[in-house]
Amino acid sequence: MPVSFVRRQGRCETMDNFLFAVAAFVLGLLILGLVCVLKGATLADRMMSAQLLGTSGIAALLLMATAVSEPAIIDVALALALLAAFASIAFATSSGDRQDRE
Amino acid sequence: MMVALIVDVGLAILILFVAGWIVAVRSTFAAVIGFVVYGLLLSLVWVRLWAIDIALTEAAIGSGVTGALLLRTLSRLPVEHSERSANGSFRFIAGLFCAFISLAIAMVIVALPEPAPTLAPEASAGLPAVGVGNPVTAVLLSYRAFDTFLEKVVLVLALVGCWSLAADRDWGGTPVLWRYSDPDGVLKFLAQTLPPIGVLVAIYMLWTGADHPGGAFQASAMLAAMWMLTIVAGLMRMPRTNDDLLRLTLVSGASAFLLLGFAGFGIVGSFLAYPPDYAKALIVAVEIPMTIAVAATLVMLVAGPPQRRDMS
Amino acid sequence: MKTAMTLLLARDIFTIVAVTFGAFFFLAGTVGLIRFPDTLTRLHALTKADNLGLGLVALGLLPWADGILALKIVCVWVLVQFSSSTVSQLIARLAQQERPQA
Amino acid sequence: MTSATLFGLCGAILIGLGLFELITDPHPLRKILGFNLLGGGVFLVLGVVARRGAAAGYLGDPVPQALVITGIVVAFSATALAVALVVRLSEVSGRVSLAYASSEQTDSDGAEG
Repeated sequence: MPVSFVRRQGRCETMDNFLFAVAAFVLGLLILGLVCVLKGATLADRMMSAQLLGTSGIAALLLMATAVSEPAIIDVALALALLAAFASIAFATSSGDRQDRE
Repeated sequence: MMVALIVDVGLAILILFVAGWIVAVRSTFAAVIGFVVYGLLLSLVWVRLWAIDIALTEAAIGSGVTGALLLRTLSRLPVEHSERSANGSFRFIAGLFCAFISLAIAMVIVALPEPAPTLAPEASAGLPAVGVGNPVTAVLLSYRAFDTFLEKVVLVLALVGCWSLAADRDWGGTPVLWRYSDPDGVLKFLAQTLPPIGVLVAIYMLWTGADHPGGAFQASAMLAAMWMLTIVAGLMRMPRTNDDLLRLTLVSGASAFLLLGFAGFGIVGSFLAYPPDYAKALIVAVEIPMTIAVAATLVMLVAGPPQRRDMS
Repeated sequence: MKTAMTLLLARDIFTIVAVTFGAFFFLAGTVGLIRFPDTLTRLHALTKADNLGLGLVALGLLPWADGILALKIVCVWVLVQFSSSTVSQLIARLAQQERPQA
Repeated sequence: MTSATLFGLCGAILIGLGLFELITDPHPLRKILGFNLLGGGVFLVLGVVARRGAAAGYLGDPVPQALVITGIVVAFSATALAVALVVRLSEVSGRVSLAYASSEQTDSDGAEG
């Protein structure tokens, strides 16, 4: 089975740079999101920021995968999509357990 | 490329920021959230360092499974803020010492030899004999197969150590992940939807790992995460630690490896040597039980020592 | 020849527009997370970044990916949809539990 | 400065930060976090060595990369065992701190923020 590579044909370096720039922008937003995690008043706020961080990380991975034409990075994004979901669920459910006990 | 360098600088700043936060924050729960974010950022860094196999491992184990482990632990410890040791001068000296260590390592990194020594040509030259296309998989399962075998043993030994911390009355009982009452069945819905996809992705990773980034650990961490999801949602029961099938599964990975190793004596004449024509088939064959065994070990390590001895 | 050029140009413009809009929704989500007054409205902002931000970024990258890879990118987005909607519910419940205490 | 050097320096600082947390924080779970922080830094330094060793058509030296993968798995095993010890310690002694007994009053009654 031929492995599907991101198409190179007809693409100039400007496009790669643009995609990298957007990745940098999303990562910059990550800093803002992080401040939210830090300042987060409630548990729910912190979890929301963590959720946003996961999604931003996945978006940055998709952008970088296309910018450097490396299909394996999409696999990392796929794995992260599943595992970030698991981590968020672990946060939400285990902290409930914690509150019940108090 | 300038723009790519901006991404890298941004990542470096982010990761240092998160690390500083983990050290500085008082609430341990917040520090654990920070640590999961740290794992996520590290896997982005690995992508930028062109180490996609490590990026997958870090995403799977570093962030996902370790996060679950720390959260399970927190739900078991009394709520407590980190109390700084009041001794300011001690902290100052420790800080100075750590800064010195960092500085020394930074100086080494700046002065790394040029051209850099590398084993990549050697690793590449051996690939045809091993039959796999991913050099990292070749290193893990062929050139350094003995290390990988010992690593499986370490995982099992860690679990033995973990179980041996159980109180006598709980020995052989059931470990507990954490409990969640799921009034609307939302979690149940997700635990019915995600695992089939996760298992598929795990199989894909195991399969593609032979020739492209991916591999056995990544697959087993994915399986472990999906299994834990179904357990937390109450769709599956945590097995008892004296369950024969469980114990057999846990040791099957290292045993398969050991068996293959001794078979190497008989067929090729040395431990863990593969006959050239079947190398790839054997590697995949040993990876399958290994993946399942490691997945089970990861789940049991996260769940910790057995906690209750229920009658059944 | 000319139509081929136009097609390539159209593809570039499509990518730039979609990815830019995606980045905009990430910005909106992050700003909302910081600025909105209470937990549930913040949750609303977060889901916009999850759905539209990642969705538009993925859409914009599709023309650069071949068959199976494009399918994988779509899979990443669908997975994030599944998990983010569930996690949002869990977070909302947690927020409701937290409110009386706060 | 290349990206590899940049991340190498980043790893060096992470090692220092992790070590500091490991030494100064009396909470054992925080010590474990510090240990993992430090580990991340060490892996990063090793990853930089791998990246610099790009040759033979690969963008990194696969041998240190494989070492890092093994390292991550072993670090996880050590973390799991350490965490189990911490939980047992708190079950047996009723407190979760390695600080000297003089600071014992601040136990288990703090509320989570």
